[in-house]
Amino acid sequence: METFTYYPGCTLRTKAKDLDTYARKSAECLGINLEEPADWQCCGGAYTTAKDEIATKLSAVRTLNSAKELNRPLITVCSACHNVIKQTNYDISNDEEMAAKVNNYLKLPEPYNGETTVYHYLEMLRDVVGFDTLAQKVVNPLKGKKIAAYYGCLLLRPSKALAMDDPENPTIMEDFIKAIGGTPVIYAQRNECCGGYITLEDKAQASKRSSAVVRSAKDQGADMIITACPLCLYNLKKNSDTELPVYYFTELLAEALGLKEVQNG
Amino acid sequence: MDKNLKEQVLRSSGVNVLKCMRCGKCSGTCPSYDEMEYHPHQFVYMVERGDIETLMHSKSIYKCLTCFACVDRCPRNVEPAKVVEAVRLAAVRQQGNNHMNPNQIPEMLDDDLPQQAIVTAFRKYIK
Amino acid sequence: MKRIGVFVCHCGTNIAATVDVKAVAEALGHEPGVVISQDYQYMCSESGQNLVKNAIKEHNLTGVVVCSCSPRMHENTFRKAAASAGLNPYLVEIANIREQCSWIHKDIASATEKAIILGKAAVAKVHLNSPLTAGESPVVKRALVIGGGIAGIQTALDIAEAGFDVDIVEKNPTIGGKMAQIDKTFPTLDCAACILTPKMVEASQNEHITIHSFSEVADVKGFVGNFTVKIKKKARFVDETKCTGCGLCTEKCPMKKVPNEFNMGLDNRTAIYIPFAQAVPKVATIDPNYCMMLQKGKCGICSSVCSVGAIDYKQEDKIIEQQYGAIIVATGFNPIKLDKYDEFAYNQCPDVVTSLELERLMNAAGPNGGTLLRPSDKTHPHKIVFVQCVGSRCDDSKGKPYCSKICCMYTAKHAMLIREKYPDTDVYVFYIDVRTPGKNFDEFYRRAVEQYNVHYIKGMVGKVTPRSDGKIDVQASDLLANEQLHIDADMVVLAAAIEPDKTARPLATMLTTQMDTNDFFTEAHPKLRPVESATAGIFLSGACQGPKDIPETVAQASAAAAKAIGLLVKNSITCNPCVAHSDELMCNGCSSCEKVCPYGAITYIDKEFRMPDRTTAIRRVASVNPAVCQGCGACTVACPSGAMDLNGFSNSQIMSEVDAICK
Amino acid sequence: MQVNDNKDFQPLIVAFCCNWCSYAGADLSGTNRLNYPTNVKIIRVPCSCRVNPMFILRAFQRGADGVILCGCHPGDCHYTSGNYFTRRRMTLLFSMLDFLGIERDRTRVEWVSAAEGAKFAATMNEFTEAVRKLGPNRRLEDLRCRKQ
Repeated sequence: METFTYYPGCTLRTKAKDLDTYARKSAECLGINLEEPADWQCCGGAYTTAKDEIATKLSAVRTLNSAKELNRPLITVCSACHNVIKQTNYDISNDEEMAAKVNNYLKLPEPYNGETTVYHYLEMLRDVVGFDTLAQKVVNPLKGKKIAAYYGCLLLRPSKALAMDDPENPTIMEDFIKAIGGTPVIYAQRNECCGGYITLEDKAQASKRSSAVVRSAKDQGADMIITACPLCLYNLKKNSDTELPVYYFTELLAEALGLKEVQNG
Repeated sequence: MDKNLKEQVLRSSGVNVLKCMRCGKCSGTCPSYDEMEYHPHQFVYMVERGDIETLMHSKSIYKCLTCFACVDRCPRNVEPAKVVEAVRLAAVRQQGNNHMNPNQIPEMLDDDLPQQAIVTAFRKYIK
Repeated sequence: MKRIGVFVCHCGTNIAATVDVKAVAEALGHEPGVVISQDYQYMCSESGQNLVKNAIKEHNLTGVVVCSCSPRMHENTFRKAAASAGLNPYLVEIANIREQCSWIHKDIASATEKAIILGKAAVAKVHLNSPLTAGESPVVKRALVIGGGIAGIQTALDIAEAGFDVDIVEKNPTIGGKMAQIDKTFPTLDCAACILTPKMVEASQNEHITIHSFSEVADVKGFVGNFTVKIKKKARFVDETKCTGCGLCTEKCPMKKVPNEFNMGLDNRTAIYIPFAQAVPKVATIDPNYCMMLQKGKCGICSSVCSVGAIDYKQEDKIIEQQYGAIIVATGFNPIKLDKYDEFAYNQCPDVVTSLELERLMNAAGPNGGTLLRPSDKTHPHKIVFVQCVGSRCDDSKGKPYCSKICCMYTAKHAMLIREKYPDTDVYVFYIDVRTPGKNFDEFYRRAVEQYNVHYIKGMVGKVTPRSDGKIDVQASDLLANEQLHIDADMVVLAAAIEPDKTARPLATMLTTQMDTNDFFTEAHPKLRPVESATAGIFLSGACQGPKDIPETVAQASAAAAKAIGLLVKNSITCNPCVAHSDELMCNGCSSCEKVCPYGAITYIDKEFRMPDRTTAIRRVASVNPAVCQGCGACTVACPSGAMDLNGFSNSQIMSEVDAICK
Repeated sequence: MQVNDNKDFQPLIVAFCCNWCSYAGADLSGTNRLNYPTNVKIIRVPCSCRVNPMFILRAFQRGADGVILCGCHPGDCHYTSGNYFTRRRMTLLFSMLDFLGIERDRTRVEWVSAAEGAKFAATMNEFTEAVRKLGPNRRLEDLRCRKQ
């Protein structure tokens, strides 16, 4: 059984327990051991691209370093955490000045220079487990379900740093949907922003974006949307003028693996 | 025009604004275009001209969703979102210029809102 | 005792602005053997050359050093000048104090110091130069044209016109290239096929031209005047000599679902096919990936309907070998793949097409018989959006850094044709710049705007969202109105960047010609030798050298032909005398040099030597064929005894340069 | 940490450039007015494979602080295969220089095409800087050649 360092992030402990719980259950079923680091800190929710911002990058580096110390890849599941950690890792590997400043702050026993490999849970399914193997373990295939994968902005961009999939033509979630027996629905807005954190102060703008996404998915015949992001899920459910069920991808994964009761949707 | 301010924004963003060829694709792809007074391509151009203060005082800096659509789709690799971020930081770093007050937060919440939204807004708007 | 003259060029201010030329002349004047050291405004001018010539005569010079621009520019000029003054041309050395000194440095003191050192190195080298005489090698009077598009056809026709035999190698089953796929041409709007197909026929009927269609160049050996080329004739499973092109087989073939490349995959063809009606040669070709007989051994219908018995399922690839004096590259271009630009939804929506696909959609021989219909539902589009610069002028990893040059004009053409034929269709063109340098080009673009009311919008499309109601939401910026637009379009046309054909890179390796970082062939000089490659005997025709429209391509094709003819009319050419030679007394016949020679120029002979004790002995020693040796020098380093050396770049010459620089 | 950057040291750098690619690339960087230090002095050779390891040793012996050898990209050699010989020969030479105690960073092989003027200038800037940091080369220097 392969062991990975697993970083849940703040929201998965509270509002997005489903995302977390089913990620863990499914991993176990797939023979992957997820081990949470002893004391992790919140990643900050957003990566600050500014080169003169150092303090805001430290918590992500601590997380990365804790995985490095165990010589294990780091797995994230929340899109926002993944984005922050991946961008931090990219910049620290490519910007010597930033790496030097960060290490001066942290005074780690050994400087951290981007050694850890970061996987999103989906990448783990694709690259470690393999979608073919996953398909073989499915007991409740989601036959006939037309599922729209929602990538949003955080999973794919900036593509230089995230390097998960083609940012304009991604296939990882669609391949995941096929593996669990569903039919993927391709729609143009799948890699556009849902309005994200702006929902806090500008519901109208968030609603405009979320509605555009849900409309586009529904228009292409989707029965439901899946996402990896708690904030996307919230926006698409709460702020859209069009209704469509929205689930975490881990929920459907657990359902297909027979670890969760079948949804009505 | 404040030359130091321009230099600070350029350094902080790490963006070479001279690479822009004025195609406007950033503004063509921006999901927040209609909410912004100054649009992504204007950010790049105004920073090039050194007109930073106008941008700092505009609401536009709080409308960018940091979705990186402009960053990924820019044919010249200019990365407009990083310019917006640098201008916003220049604004909120000034004393008493936090865009959000923690006291306002409770009334913005509902039961389902993930705290991720609050964390992110704090990181972006408050120094 | 050597008598060396040094001539320092100002090159106007090009050199003199950053290098103190007087100080350079002064310093080099004190070098051993230097009897005269002068500076002059323009050494390459006639009076500058006369200065050199007179000095050679007056001072009886045995060596000349010119401190000037790169030897790649004017080495020949000064060699000729020396020769006309009676000095062996290979006693001239150039010190490059422009490209490699004055142009790259700003500080006068250090640039001058460097120029003096470079001059000293040249003086040190010229001390060891020896007079060389160039040999001659014969020229095979036959040319090879690689690529059968309009560039290759024009080049071949022009060479044939001059009375030389030409072979065209075309990888596709027919010649014609991209121009055959184009509907109309700008800025005259005449029909591309109407002007191209007569040329294709002319090429096929010309007694001097041989067309090897469905063939590829497999190997190139040799050098200018004497290339040996292997051509792979791919199995087309049809005997070209028997097939009459009647087309009965293509009608009867049961495998009808093969994407038709000629129509950009917008419709289907059969497994046995003739690409289009005017194909040359008009013979059928079987696509082995789809033919049921070749795949499963069942069918054979084409064979049974063919009245002349041309079908041959057992045909195999064939290699033919031929000698050529000159090779002309005309491998052309392709539009780039748009997978990485799916914000324009090219992979999501059949009604988002490339410009070349639009050509086929509008062509009478295209999938819709010339009526412009949407590929998705075959309805007439009422609103069409054109997007310019898709993948051109990009500084990202996805696109091309250059301007593709032709898109502005063909888009104006498309817009105009659509407005002419379907006045009820609105046409929007999103542009960054409209680039129309060319005869009657800007007038043409203005007509599209003023007469045909095409909406040109300064800005770029940022996101395309296809909808299930058949409309396509085009989100774009209008920079002049400072607005973000949403257009409900019926079709979107993407002006994809063009790139060199994929076969060009391996071909360049075979030909030992240079390419730039974009895989366009590099010309010998960007201004003065635009149709020659830096490799002697290899010429460049058409878009393989850079993006070009049809008139430019034809002009360059004829220019390349003229250059090739200039080579082919010669009975022999002067060889490069800077070739390897072996000191037979030192050679021990070990064969090390023979193994590294890429040209097979080294052979071994048994030679009789007089030994010190007055006996004779027969020893095996290396002998270089100067007509075959190209002077790379690989053998000189491989030689363990130091017997092998290279004229013009001898061990002692290079060592003396090293010494002069490190002094 | 004390780092001696040898800021004032002006290293002597000999560059061997093949006539077809790298020398043309050097010319192009001149045509494009791309700066690199005057420390670099270029010697033109027909092909990188013409460069006898002896030339490099000679340069070090006579006081060069760095030697760089530039040729066409692998596969693009004007003489088909010359740069492959170069690559192998230089690998051997470099291990010998290691043995002699010449720092690895004083020698380099770079592939620069005729179109890569910018790369040529960047390479020379970088290489000069690297050699500058190493300071003067004393290991192979023939003291009899040293200026008084």
